[in-house]
Amino acid sequence: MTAGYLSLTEQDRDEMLAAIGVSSIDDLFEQVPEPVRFAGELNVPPALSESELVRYFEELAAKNVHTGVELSFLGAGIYDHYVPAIVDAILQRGEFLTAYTPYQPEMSQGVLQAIFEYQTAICELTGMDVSNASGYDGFTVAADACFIAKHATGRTKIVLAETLNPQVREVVKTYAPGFGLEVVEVGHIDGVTDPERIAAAAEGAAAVIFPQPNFFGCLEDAPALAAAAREAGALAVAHVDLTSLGILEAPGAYGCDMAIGEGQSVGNSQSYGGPHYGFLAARTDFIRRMPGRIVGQTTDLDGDRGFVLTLQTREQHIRREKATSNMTTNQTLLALGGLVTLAWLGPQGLRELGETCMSLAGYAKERIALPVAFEQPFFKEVAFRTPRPARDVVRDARAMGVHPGYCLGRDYEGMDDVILVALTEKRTPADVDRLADVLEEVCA
Amino acid sequence: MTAGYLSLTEQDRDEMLAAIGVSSIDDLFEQVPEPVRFAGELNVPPALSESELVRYFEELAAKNVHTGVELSFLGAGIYDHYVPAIVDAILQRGEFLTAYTPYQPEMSQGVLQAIFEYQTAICELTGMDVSNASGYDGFTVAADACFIAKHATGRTKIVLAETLNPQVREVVKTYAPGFGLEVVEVGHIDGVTDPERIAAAAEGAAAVIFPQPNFFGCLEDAPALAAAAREAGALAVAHVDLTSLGILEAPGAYGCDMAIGEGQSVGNSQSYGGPHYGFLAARTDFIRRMPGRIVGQTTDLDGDRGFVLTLQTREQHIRREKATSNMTTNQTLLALGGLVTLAWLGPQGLRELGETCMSLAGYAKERIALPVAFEQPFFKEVAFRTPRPARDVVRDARAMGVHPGYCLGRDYEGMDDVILVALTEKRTPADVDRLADVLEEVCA
Amino acid sequence: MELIYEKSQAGRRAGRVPNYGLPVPDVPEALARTSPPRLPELAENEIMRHFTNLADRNFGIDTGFYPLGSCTMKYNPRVNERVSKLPGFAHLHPHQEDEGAQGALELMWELQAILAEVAGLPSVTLQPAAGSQGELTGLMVMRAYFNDRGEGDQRDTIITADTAHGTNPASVTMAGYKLEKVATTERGNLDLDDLRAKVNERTAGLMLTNPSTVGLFDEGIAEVADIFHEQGALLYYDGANLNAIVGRSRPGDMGFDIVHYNLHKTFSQPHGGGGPGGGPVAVRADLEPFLPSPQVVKEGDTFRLERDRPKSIGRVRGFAGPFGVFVRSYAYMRAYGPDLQAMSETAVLNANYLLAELKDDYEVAYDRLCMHEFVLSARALKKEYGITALDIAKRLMDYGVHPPTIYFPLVVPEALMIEPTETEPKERLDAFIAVMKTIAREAAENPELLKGAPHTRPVRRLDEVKAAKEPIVRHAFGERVPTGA
Amino acid sequence: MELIYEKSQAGRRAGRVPNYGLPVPDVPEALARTSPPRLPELAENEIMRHFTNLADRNFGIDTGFYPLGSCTMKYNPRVNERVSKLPGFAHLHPHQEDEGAQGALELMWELQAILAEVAGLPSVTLQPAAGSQGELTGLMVMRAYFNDRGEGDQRDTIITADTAHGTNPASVTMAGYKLEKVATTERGNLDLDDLRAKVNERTAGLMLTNPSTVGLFDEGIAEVADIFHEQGALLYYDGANLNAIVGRSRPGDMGFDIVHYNLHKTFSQPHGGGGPGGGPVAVRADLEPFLPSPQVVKEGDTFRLERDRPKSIGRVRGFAGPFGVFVRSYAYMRAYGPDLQAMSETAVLNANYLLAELKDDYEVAYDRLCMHEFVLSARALKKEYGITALDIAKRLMDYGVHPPTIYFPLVVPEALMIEPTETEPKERLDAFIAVMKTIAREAAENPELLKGAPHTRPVRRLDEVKAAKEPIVRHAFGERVPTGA
Ligand SMILES: Cc1ncc(COP(=O)(O)O)c(C=O)c1O
Ligand SMILES: Cc1ncc(COP(=O)(O)O)c(C=O)c1O
Repeated sequence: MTAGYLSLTEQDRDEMLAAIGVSSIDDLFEQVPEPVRFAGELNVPPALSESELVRYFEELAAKNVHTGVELSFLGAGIYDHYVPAIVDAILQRGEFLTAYTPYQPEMSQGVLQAIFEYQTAICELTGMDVSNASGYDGFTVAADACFIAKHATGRTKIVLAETLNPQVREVVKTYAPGFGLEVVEVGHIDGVTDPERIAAAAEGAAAVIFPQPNFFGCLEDAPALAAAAREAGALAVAHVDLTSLGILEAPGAYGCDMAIGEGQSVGNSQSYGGPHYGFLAARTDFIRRMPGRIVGQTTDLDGDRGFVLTLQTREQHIRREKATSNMTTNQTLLALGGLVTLAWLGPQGLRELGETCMSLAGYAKERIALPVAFEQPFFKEVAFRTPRPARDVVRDARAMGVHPGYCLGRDYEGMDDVILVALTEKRTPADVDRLADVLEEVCA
Repeated sequence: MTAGYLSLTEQDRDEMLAAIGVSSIDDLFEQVPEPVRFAGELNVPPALSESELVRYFEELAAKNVHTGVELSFLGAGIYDHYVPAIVDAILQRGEFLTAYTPYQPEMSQGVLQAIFEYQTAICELTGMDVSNASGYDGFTVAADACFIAKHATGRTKIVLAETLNPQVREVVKTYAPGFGLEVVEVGHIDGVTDPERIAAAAEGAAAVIFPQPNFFGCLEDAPALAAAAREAGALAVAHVDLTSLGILEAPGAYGCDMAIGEGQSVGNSQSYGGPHYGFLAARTDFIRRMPGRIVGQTTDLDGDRGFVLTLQTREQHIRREKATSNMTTNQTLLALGGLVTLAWLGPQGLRELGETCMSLAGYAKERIALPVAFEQPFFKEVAFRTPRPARDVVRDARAMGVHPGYCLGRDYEGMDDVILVALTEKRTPADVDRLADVLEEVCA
Repeated sequence: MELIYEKSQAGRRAGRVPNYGLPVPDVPEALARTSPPRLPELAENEIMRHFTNLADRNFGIDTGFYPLGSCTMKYNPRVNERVSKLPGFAHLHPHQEDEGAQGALELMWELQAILAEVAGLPSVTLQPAAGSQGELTGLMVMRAYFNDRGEGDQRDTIITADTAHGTNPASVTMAGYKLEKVATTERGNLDLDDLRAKVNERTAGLMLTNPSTVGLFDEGIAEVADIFHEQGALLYYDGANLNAIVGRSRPGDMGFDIVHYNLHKTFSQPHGGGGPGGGPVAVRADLEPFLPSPQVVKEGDTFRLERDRPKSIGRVRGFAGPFGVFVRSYAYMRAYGPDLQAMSETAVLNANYLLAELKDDYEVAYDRLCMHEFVLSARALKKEYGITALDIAKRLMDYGVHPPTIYFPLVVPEALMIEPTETEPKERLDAFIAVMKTIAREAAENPELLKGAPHTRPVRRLDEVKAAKEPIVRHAFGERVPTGA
Repeated sequence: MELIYEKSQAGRRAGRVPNYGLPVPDVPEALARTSPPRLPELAENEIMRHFTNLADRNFGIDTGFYPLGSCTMKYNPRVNERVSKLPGFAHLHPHQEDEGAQGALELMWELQAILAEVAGLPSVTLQPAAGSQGELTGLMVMRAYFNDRGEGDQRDTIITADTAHGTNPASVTMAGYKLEKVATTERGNLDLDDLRAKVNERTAGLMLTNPSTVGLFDEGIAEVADIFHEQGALLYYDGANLNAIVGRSRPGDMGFDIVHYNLHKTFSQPHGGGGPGGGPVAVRADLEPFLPSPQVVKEGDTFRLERDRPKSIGRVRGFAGPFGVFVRSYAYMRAYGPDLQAMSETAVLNANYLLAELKDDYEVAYDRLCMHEFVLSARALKKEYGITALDIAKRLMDYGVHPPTIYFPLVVPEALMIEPTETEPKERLDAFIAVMKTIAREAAENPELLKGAPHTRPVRRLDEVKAAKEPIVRHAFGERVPTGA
């Protein structure tokens, strides 16, 4: 037998070839026309036994400086929140881990019920009526929202607040040409978005997407932004952080049509950017325009409750070129991690989580001897102005074992001296003290 | 609600107290006489939330220098063999992890069948007829074997080869007075045990316990030792390393009455010495004298096969002071790790594992510029003589990131200049080169 | 089983969050939460039980045989999970400076090299989140390429096979293209005449799965490629069926210009009950400038994420892709090394064995050797006994087998699409054969047994029509509904 | 279900071992293996399925309610597993120099401090592998103490209660002592008169569980201690029931001189289907010199394993104890902090609630408030309907509940010993109460239903007598036997 995970013995193989009525494996590949057959051996690195594999991967992993090696205050969309141990214990169960999309509901009640519970949690958090089973991430769900808005309004302009995560804006712009959409961005004033500017831009727009909290960590006047969008007949779409929703108002409560965002901060490890889950929730009006899987409740032959994938006439395998999306594979397992974490936190834990993050951010603001970039209410991130280029500050602080945060100059002009510091509940006041001391030293 | 893992709400508590007919928790503790009540608060460190707990434990763990931080050649009874990833995936399933001893067989067929399979594997490896479900570790099983031998032979002398793991000998000596046994040790000649000396010592003895391979890594003339014991009417007990049994003869095949040993090397992490599993296998003659749990096959009401704890009349809960042992809790989960690993290796993998270890030991012998302490055939460990005290060599080598092995002078007089180097399949030829270079440097 | 919300009780809790005793800043009143979300309130004990009990109601590859066609349900090695959870990978922040992410970048670089070798195409982006997004990315690359050549407006049509997976036409629409369909011959190849009639200067490209969704290798693939290339159009390879041909045939050698991989199929990323996946895309050299941003580049011995890519279509998702998926798939590849071809060979052998043993009992859609999967039709059983593909699927459940894909591809009536994968031992295949033969007999002798199936699952057959008619897509707190088992 | 050996096929394999291409030294022929062990031969896929399917045939705390008396089946937090697997713990070699094991030693030191505080005794050894070995260790310490005082030969008897767990008398024998039993009063306390008659200068000590195995706190414990101490004898506390009293009463304060803990009961080390466990022992200060070797000592800020302990009984197992167990139990303690007493308070509350709700339907062994567990008797049901404790136990299975401990303690006929633990929510308790009431009704109305139980498990009632009569304790290769479900 060869390397890898194969199960056939020589004898099996011979018996099977005989049953098929061919004499060799090559015979099976006769249907591949000779000119397009690959004759050689693949030029790939040699096979590794499992222990060698682990050692090699450990060596690769050791070349990365992860949160835990370095005292890190990086955030800017992905956060080092604590993922409770039960998440992995549950997600690693083979019945969840190794199942496909629940096409056959009687085989898959576990996953289906879990997704139904996830949809419920997302609706509760966002104040929406319907959630899909997950989108790819918090970036692509923005494109999904645009697609919904286009078809719901018949309009082709999308308005994005510039305070929205820059990568979210990039993804929307990548998708826009194919969707036949034009994208307009609205700048910020002193770190937040002006509702009047939004009102102006929203004229004739399909949707306005704005963040809460925003990319600078500031709290937007989200109700005003939503109202401005809706007054212009555009859909109001809030891009929100789940960890804030024990403290900040649910988008549904201030009139949003959709709420979207990145789920990573609840239940997923950072993992260099993925896989995570994006959530997409909407008012009932849009249920038949939603992309991706949706689980619905039904009954079985005995009248007992059960769950199935539903509203499939939206989807590609039925509607094909008229589908609401091409999505099949989504991020179920990651969303399940979100559900488990939300259940573990409960409403009280979620609120406390937000309070602890906010309190640390407040402490950082007070303790760090640098001016804040924006004097605004904040949630868990604070932007500071540095007396030297932020990149240099990061480099020098890292040499002292502290990563102070994200350089906003990577995305925003005129912000080369701004550093965005993220505070999760895993950081302590002593950690903030250390950050403050290091920043003081490297900024001197 | 307080810290920890409690489930009752205030309301639950009140309802339950009412149902009981008392008015407070204190009332429930009325039966504890006042003078022996504990009134204060326990003087223990404060409660930690889960993320704080993990951080604190990570800090503690970081104060240890584990295999992986240091290139380690420590062995001497516990080895850094590779534990396949499926072991943990299986052992962490709640149905195994959180079950008690399978007293109720219909609830516990999974564990029972697994133990039956484990018993079979141990019998196959050792060439014995019966195995228990595990002993505490590879040390206490030696005491168990003495207890069996005493009752089987009616004799009270135990002979131990001095080449047997020193801690095994210590444990036997700790248990011996209670068992009414006297312990005699037989010294080695040039690193191995002389069958004639054993023959002499075995006169009137209940059992002779000898290792294969021995504590110095050398191969004993185990068949001759077993014969010497048996000729004197003593039981022959081999203390063996499971990883050697793809290559070395099964004790049953050379006439041993029992085979015992430490299972850690197959399926358990080092874990600073425990928990691991001890195995104890014997000829059928001793089945009713075995300590601990034994699983047997039976049938259910429909005649279908099933498994139960059996021969319980040996055990403490039935025989009480006449029991073959006081053991209840054993090491089932660790033994299950052994079974999974053995299934993963299969007969061919086990042989290859032994071959790779031996080949590395051979390479070390050749590559390291130090004289070997004993010129004997070996398995996976080799003892070298150092020109300076071995302790100093270890200290200096560790400063260079290499732990060269165990100082035999800790246990044996006149061996302060001997270092025992263990080679598992996880070490590479390049690792051995590095060891050789470091030893050359620190021995110069 | 009760919903987790139905087990909830006010004031109960599991997790605790650190509280450092610092003052909590005020939230402006207009922005503050007015009523708390009704999240579950349980102790950890019952959360663990809830999901353990849910898991017991779910079937995975670890539970048994899962021959779900087009989904490549192979064994998911646990070592891949182990390495993906190494702190250096799992806790690496995506904004970490390149210098602090060299191991991750090296891994991605090495993974790209193997993917390129397997496809026979030199340039790879790892960014897409799944096959479908790979498709869309590929079509966007096509558009960018034609725009760059000044043919962007002219080329407005993509051709797909009538056997195509639904994602293909859906992607075409999302990319802003028109769709044209081409017919399949009785042998299961693309109809070359139909193709010649439809390919012209308005054609941007073809999207094709090869082997196709009926499990057959297109014998005319070289001619197909010529037809498109002669018109200046491009060929896109839907890699969902790549598991059939690794090391035996390469899409690039067949003439494809753009290829996506489904890492969650061919390269064993566990599908997790719906996802995550990974959908890298490989292209020929001159298409490289259009790939998404960022790209991993190597300079000397160091790696870097290149963001300055002026011709790039831009970013299709966050960061550099689903990194955890890369770790697992790369580990899978490294367990095989150059033996990767044995993976595909065995997948094809297993499928042909099943086909050979079942073709007397079930109608086969195409009477040829198959590749890694094949399609049976229950048309005859339906006519004779009223037994549909759905009934057979449900009855398989009673025998502890996950049903195959049904009613796809659409060109085969009452289709049962069976893909055993390479990791199954002969015993499982033999057991499946026996069960399928039994079910064929049952269809004749006791059709009601099949109509009422499944009989042994936690729920009986579920009413999907009702679910869609009056959708209940979230828990209605307070209103109790009848619960199953 | 088939045995893993029955799924085996020659030449198949899962794991691969590194081969560095070095020459393999020869093994002397007389020592070489002659025929290979018949280990299982399966691919990894099927190994994973085998054990997944076995797990499905097993019930754990994660599956549901597990009120197994005397076993303290509380929730096992997963964070404890997580921290126990940190490489700095899991991959630490036990022979690592003390200087390279400071974290491990510190953890053990801290754990000892909490254990000492809980017991009210100053000195702790962590070495014993389980409660039983703790007992034996404690008795060896007694012997060493008396030897040291020159009373070693004189004191040859240990007294235990008639309610004692079987390990107590078994440990007495293994330690080389004679056993004497003392009676229990109707209220469940030790009979002081009987005790006074039996304690004398030959008495080495008492072994007692308090609360006792019937779940009652011995109201005369202070007098009991005096009786022994007056005779110069020692008191040993079997800590199996410690979960009843943490932070509410301390064995040291009751007068016990030696105490063992069961970390796998009170402190949540998962029992793993039989083990591992941990059985630390605490003693009063003057007994410290006799504790096993090595001991953790602290000097300034550093920790060290002290091996030079001339009066020590020696070593009772390998190394310094089951370290991985210490990690988990210490984590459990740190999750509670000083609230540890709430753990015991809730355990006692839960038990009393069950007792209160069940005492009208079942005969209670002692009509008192209980501690953390209580004993019911099925004596009346047996007399009236022929229904035994065993039948009730088996019927509980059909309701998805793990049976309580039965036929123990021996002093109660047809005993059902019920210990809910503190981690159960009221809903589980209420469900159990309802099931127990239903079963009581069934016993009267339909006794055959109980006699035939369980009806819903993978096997029906198993024949334990047959198993013991013709023991089959290993697979007989080649001879097939009928397999269940
Ligand atoms: C033929 C084919 N194409 C495309 C896809 C879409 O792939 P993904 O689920 O990765 O988006 C699938 C998946 O089922 C498929 O089978
Ligand atoms: C009262 C009592 N004593 C002693 C023991 C033995 O403990 P262990 O299983 O840890 O050896 C037990 C365990 O069941 C017990 O219940």
